[in-house]
Amino acid sequence: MKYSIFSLARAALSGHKTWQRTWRDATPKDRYDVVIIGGGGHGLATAWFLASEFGIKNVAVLEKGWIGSGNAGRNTTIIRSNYGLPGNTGFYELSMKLWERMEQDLNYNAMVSQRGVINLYHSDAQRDAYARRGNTMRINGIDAELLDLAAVKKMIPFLNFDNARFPVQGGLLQRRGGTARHDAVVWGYAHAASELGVDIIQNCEVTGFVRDANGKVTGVETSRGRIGAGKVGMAVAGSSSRVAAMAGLRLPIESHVLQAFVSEAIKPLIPGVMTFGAGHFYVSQSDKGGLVFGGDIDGYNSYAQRGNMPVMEDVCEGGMALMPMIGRVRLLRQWGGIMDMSMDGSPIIDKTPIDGLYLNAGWCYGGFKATPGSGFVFAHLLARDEAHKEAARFRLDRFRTGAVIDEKGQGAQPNLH
Amino acid sequence: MRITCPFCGERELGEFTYLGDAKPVRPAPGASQDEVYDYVYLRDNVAGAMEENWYHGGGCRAWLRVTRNTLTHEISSVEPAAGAGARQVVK
Amino acid sequence: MTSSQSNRLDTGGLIDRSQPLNFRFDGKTFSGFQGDTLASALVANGVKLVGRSFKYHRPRGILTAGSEEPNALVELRTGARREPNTKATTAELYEGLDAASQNRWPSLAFDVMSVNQLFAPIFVAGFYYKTFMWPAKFWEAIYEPAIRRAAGLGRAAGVADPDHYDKAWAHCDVLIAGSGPSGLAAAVAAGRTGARVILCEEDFALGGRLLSDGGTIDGMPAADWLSRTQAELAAMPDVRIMTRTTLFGVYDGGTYGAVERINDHLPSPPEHQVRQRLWRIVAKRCVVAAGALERPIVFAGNDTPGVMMASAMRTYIARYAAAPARRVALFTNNEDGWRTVGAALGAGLQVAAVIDARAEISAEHRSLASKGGFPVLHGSVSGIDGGKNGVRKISVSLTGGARAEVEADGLAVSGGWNPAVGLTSYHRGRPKWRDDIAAFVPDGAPPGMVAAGAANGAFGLGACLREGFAAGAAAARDAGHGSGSGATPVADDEAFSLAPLWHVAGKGKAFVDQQHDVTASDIELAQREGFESVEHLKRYTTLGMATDQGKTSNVAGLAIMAAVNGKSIPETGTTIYRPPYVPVAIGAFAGHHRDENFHATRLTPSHHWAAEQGAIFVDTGLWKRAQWYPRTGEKDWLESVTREVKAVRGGVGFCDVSTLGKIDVHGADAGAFLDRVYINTFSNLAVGKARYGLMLREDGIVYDDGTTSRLAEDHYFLTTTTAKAGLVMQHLEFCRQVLFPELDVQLTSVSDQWAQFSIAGPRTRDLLKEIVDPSEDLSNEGFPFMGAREVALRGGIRARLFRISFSGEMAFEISVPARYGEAMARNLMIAGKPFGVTPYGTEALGVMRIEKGHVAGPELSGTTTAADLGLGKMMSTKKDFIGRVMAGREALVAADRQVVVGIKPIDKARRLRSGAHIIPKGETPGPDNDQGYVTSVCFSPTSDQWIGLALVERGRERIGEIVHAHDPLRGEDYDVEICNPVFYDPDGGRQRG
Amino acid sequence: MAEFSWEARSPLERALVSEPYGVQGEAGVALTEIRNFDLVQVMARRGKASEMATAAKGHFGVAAPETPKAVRTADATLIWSGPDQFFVLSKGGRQSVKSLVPIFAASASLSDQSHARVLISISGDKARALLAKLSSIDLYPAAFPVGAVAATSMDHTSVTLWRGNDAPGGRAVFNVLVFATFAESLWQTMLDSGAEYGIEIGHSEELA
Repeated sequence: MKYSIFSLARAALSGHKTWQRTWRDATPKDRYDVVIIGGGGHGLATAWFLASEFGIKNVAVLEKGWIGSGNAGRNTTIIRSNYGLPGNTGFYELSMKLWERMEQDLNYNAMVSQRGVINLYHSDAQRDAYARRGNTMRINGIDAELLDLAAVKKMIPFLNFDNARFPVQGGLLQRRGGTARHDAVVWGYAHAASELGVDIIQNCEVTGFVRDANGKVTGVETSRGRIGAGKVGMAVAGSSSRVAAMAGLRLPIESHVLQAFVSEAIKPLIPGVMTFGAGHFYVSQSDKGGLVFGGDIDGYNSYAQRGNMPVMEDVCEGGMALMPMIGRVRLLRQWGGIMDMSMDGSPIIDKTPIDGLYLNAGWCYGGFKATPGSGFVFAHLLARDEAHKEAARFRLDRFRTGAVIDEKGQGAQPNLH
Repeated sequence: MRITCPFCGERELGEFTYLGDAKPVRPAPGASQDEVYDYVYLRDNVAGAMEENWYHGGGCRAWLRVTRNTLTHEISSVEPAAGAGARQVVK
Repeated sequence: MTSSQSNRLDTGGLIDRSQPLNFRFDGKTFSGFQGDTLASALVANGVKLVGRSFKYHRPRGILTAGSEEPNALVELRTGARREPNTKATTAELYEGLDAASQNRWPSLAFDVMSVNQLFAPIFVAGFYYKTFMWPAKFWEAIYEPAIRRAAGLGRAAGVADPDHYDKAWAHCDVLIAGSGPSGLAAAVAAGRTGARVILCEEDFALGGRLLSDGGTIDGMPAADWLSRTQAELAAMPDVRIMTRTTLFGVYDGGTYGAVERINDHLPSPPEHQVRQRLWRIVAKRCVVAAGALERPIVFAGNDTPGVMMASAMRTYIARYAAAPARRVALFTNNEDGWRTVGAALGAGLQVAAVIDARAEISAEHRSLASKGGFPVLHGSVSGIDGGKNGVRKISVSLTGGARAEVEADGLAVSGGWNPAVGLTSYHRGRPKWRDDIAAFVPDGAPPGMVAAGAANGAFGLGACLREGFAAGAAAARDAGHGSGSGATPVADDEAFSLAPLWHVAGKGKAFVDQQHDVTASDIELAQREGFESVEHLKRYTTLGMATDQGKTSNVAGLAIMAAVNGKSIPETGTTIYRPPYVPVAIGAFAGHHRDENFHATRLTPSHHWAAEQGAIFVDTGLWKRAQWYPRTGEKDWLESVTREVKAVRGGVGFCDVSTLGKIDVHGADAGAFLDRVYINTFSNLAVGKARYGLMLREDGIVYDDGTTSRLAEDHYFLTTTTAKAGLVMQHLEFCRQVLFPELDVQLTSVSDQWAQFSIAGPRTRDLLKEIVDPSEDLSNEGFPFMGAREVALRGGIRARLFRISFSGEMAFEISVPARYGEAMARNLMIAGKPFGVTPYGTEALGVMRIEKGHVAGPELSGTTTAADLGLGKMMSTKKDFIGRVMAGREALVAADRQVVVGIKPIDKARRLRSGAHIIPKGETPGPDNDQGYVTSVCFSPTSDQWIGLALVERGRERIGEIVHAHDPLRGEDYDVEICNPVFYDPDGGRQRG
Repeated sequence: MAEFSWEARSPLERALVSEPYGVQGEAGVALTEIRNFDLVQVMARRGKASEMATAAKGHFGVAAPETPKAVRTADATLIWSGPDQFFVLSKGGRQSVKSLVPIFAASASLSDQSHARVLISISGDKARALLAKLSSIDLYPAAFPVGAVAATSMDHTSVTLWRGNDAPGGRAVFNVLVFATFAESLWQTMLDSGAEYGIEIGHSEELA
């Protein structure tokens, strides 16, 4: 069913009784050309690109709960392509370009809103690091501007410029960055993929892999029975190690809890996305009016999907340090997601050593913004058995060879990325 | 979270720093690149009880081996690192 | 007094009529009494229209009397203290209170945005996902700004919060949430054992529902029992009662979060006091006695001002002596709702009718109805005739199909009670369904926590007291206390009969989530479109995501979803419960840590002296460091820094370098230990000598560098960079305690023990001769380059002297105990006066290190190897050390790595900037020829031009090559020559001289 | 030849102003800086904890604390500072690092911390209320009795906190050793935290 203001108006006449399911409630078939494990943004996007770009429509997406129940539904909704290292830069820009056409591609309004992302800097060293990164972006054809203090003041006059412990000196601005409505991205891909014939199967937990005599993966065991597959793609960030372990794989990944917070809805206050450079705080304001913000991961391995007070306090301290006008705004809700923290802070999209099994994992903080790009390059890998050029560095063996992509320079210490 | 330091007693999370899985053992000198790669990079990433290295940097500066459930955050044991020191107040 | 409090009852209530208070709402002045909330005062003044809803801007009144309020939200206070979305039901009245309604324009009564109601047929759940897509660029430009403006409820102040906040810790054996009958009984039981008890109550008064519903306890009126109990608790030294304090979350290890609203009941906090305090309470046991929340029944027009929860209506009448209506009707599906009838009649109000959804009512209630002269209608409310000024007429569908109408100006609604299961569910626990009360109750709880009373589904007063008392006693016992004295308080158990009713089908909008305007038909639509999971339902319709956190709407919403899905309520399940229990000011979470106090500040030993000299300070981590020392007449920093560099290179200068991390490494195996943590060897360092060392991470990347001296056979003095001081200490302790426990090594931070100064320049020795005791041999032979030993200073103190150089000059670093740091700076000025001694800051320090090609923070970026930095030869091949094996990986030894080189502009007048990229000359910049970047730059007074260090692909093979510096961010493009990174005195003669 | 004077300056010399702070009236808290002390960290050599204990007992006449406690000797206070280690706090050079070196030559490493810390003593009716804002330690009288020690953090800064002998009138006295370069910052935080109780400020040369 085509969505538009006209279809809405028509449906209104019938009291909205004519709407169909946003995606079909599929029953698993015996076999698919490709089975994607994980009905989050990445898995659904992969399925949609397989169907729409690579002509592979006999595809199932298996979701153990409800689609979008993982990190797709618990992030801070930021999209950006302001990365500084080869591998990341091109990939995230590919993703950004796909964000820019997503709604028309999917016929679903995911509220992609390019209101800008600014990373504030507070020291010369930080400015220099942002200059290096911004120039990388420009060399890769990505928009970036280095703002000085006066320009920041003009753009965001309500920051603490007067008595800050670490005064703002300027910022790196990507105007094309912004936010998107995270749940709608999931529903949009589900809707569009389903229209192309992809089976989206909820409440279907993968419990094991089916292997042939050569060790090749030929299907999956699930809570809804065995499902055969030509190829199996894993897109289960947060659970990557657990699912990989069913195939006997150990990964360079740890699971950590990242908390996020939303305030009560208030009238528009904050124009785009801001990151504080002297503490752990980033914020945007949703269309509904809530300040959506977050900071660092709690710092210990966790699958609990909830965090503790020190980080919550640390994040709010950052917020108050940056903009003391939010003191009387109330925090409404806190939640936690499980981050697939890789050993260099960058993702892994690669074949695995097991024939027929493909891996999309290790998204760290970067998973949401990568959604369309990840889907596209993973679909490419699954369809063609070779890496898309913008994902060629996201190899699983890069830790063995040393060709790591370490934006933060923290090494094999996931909780510092 | 609160961790009972064997030397200091029960303390709040903010006094501790996390390093990670305590199970991998640093290979002996002369180990192959593959062995060291495994030690440095590969993780079981346990969903359940896991032995971990924590540092009581905001307290007595002892490194601790903490057994903690990553699903519930429940801590079932805390032992000092081999070289942390001899005397303990809390067994 | 400008208003008569038209709806104030003549007698009764817990308000203090001797203390009248004036307040303003939407610019109009009213009066109330001490003890009122803003909501009760508005009720007392007959104000019915209080707010506008989120989406349709429908007129809304007051639904509840507590923190579950979805509708009566106001902007409280004005100016910088304006607080959006404050619940009128929890705002205590104070003299001069100023509140304004929100989400309306131009006025509450006439709100232009209420035109949205006309579009309501289109503005159904999720409508925005289906439209606003064409043309694509209209989203940011037109659609979204309009949506954002329309949404959002109240306005934040927009300027810095002038009030202060702080945070504190508290510890107890038994923590109790809530001071209703269960909570008080628990506190008494626990307190009598001698346990340390903290009781948190979000209200300003203790008592919970006792304040509104009264009752008889231990044979006395509830109010008497309440005062007796309060007195008993007050006399217990280890019982702490915290009113105006909400327990909002439970975290691991028995840590609880609470917020105390210390001064919100005053116009502004008294001097030196905070507005609110965040408490982290560490409790061995916790009793959740947070009560239950009455839930609405969803029917058409249920959002009309004047429709109110039945229990809230009793609260306004009994506790506040304020009549929400003159002629009241009750719509209930349970026994408890009937109490409101009693309260209304007792206050002399008319009861128009009781609409009871149950087939049977008790004889007692039948006789009450006949005595009170009002009809009991068996059926349901199907519609409301009324508007922004309140309810006028109530349509009733009678059991059997007939219809009736009731004229009333207020409708009390009771759909039963939902235990407050938030706290017990915050560790992702899911409550369980109990059919007998048609409600979710806790099913387990985080470790150490138990629910009691209404929070546990026990709704009778007697049961609440018994459960609370038992839970308090058990908690104290589990926390290690014996049994207490005294008996369980006794009260009757009221009957509780309920016929579940969630939604009355009918024409017109029936609201489930009143604040977010989620209707019953929205839920049906969501189901139709496949959003059947409760989490999908919540996200698609925004049910339960408003500032009331779904307290009155969630269960009704999922009950309706269950019905349309043909499933039971427990099958349908709940969403995950998320803290905080009530919204908490962000300022409280930040506490003291804002503005200048965001983080601690570290000051060097010579800080105040440098400040006297007029130094400009720079933040380096937590440190304030002297960046340069401007002199009168200097036009900019560059002029000052250049002077400082020249003064050092031409004479002598000094700089406080105390910020370097300093670690005493003691023990018989100290040398062997250092051999394992550094890539080079220290066990063979002679006593009295210093050596530059480089550490790797285990992944083979450079971690830190610094000079380490051997002061005795078993004592090394190790220095780290300023940035990594704490981390290196942690790393070394890890090596000592975890990796190499067999070694005899002791580590102590002595960073703060020593004030350390670098003294550099050709006249350094001359200066030192003035201040060092003449018996010390400072000659090149007596104190050679890289020498390190203790010396006596004139005037009687001892110092450590290290002949090391960062600047490339003849230089020493001198350490004195830190309290002499300021004297040292003064004495260096005195000693150096004949030689023109010049204090220099971190900028000059940086200039000289770049001139000398020393790597620092920008090069030690966490991605460079020793070889990248030109230090590959330091890597010992004779021993194991941290990082050795991984440093040999193919990508880390690849020939095309970016390595440190020097660069200088071809145009000598050109300024360099860090962050520019290096592109082969003549090529168009692109990802494939991006060969590196500029890491550090300075104006070199020695070279009289800008110079820099850069990381460049195969750089060392390309010395002399002209490449292009590309800096599109700053619109700069220019050629530079790749050169040796050591610009100054490459053979090192000066530092050795 | 110039003359050099070596005046030792406390890191709090400028920040500490000996006059009432905060709310007027009777002060709820007294903050006193103790100046000019010797502080030596004694750390057992690997496997030599018992030898260290013996040496300490022989020298001080009392056993050095092996758990988080502070004990008084005739002319010093021995304060637990971590596993197999303790501080020796004294005045007037009576237990300086130099004098202790021979005592522990065979059993422990010594590190002079005399200048690395600032010592602040906190007392008064509201001392616990003030400290509750800075410290996560339970200072309830029975939980933290006289002589109790905590190696802990305040304001994300490492401190050694111990309870000294009660002041006349039975009021608890808490001592905080804070790193010298953090001292002014922590001092300001203490003032901010205690202003609502009223603070009496002073400094002293005497150990409490």
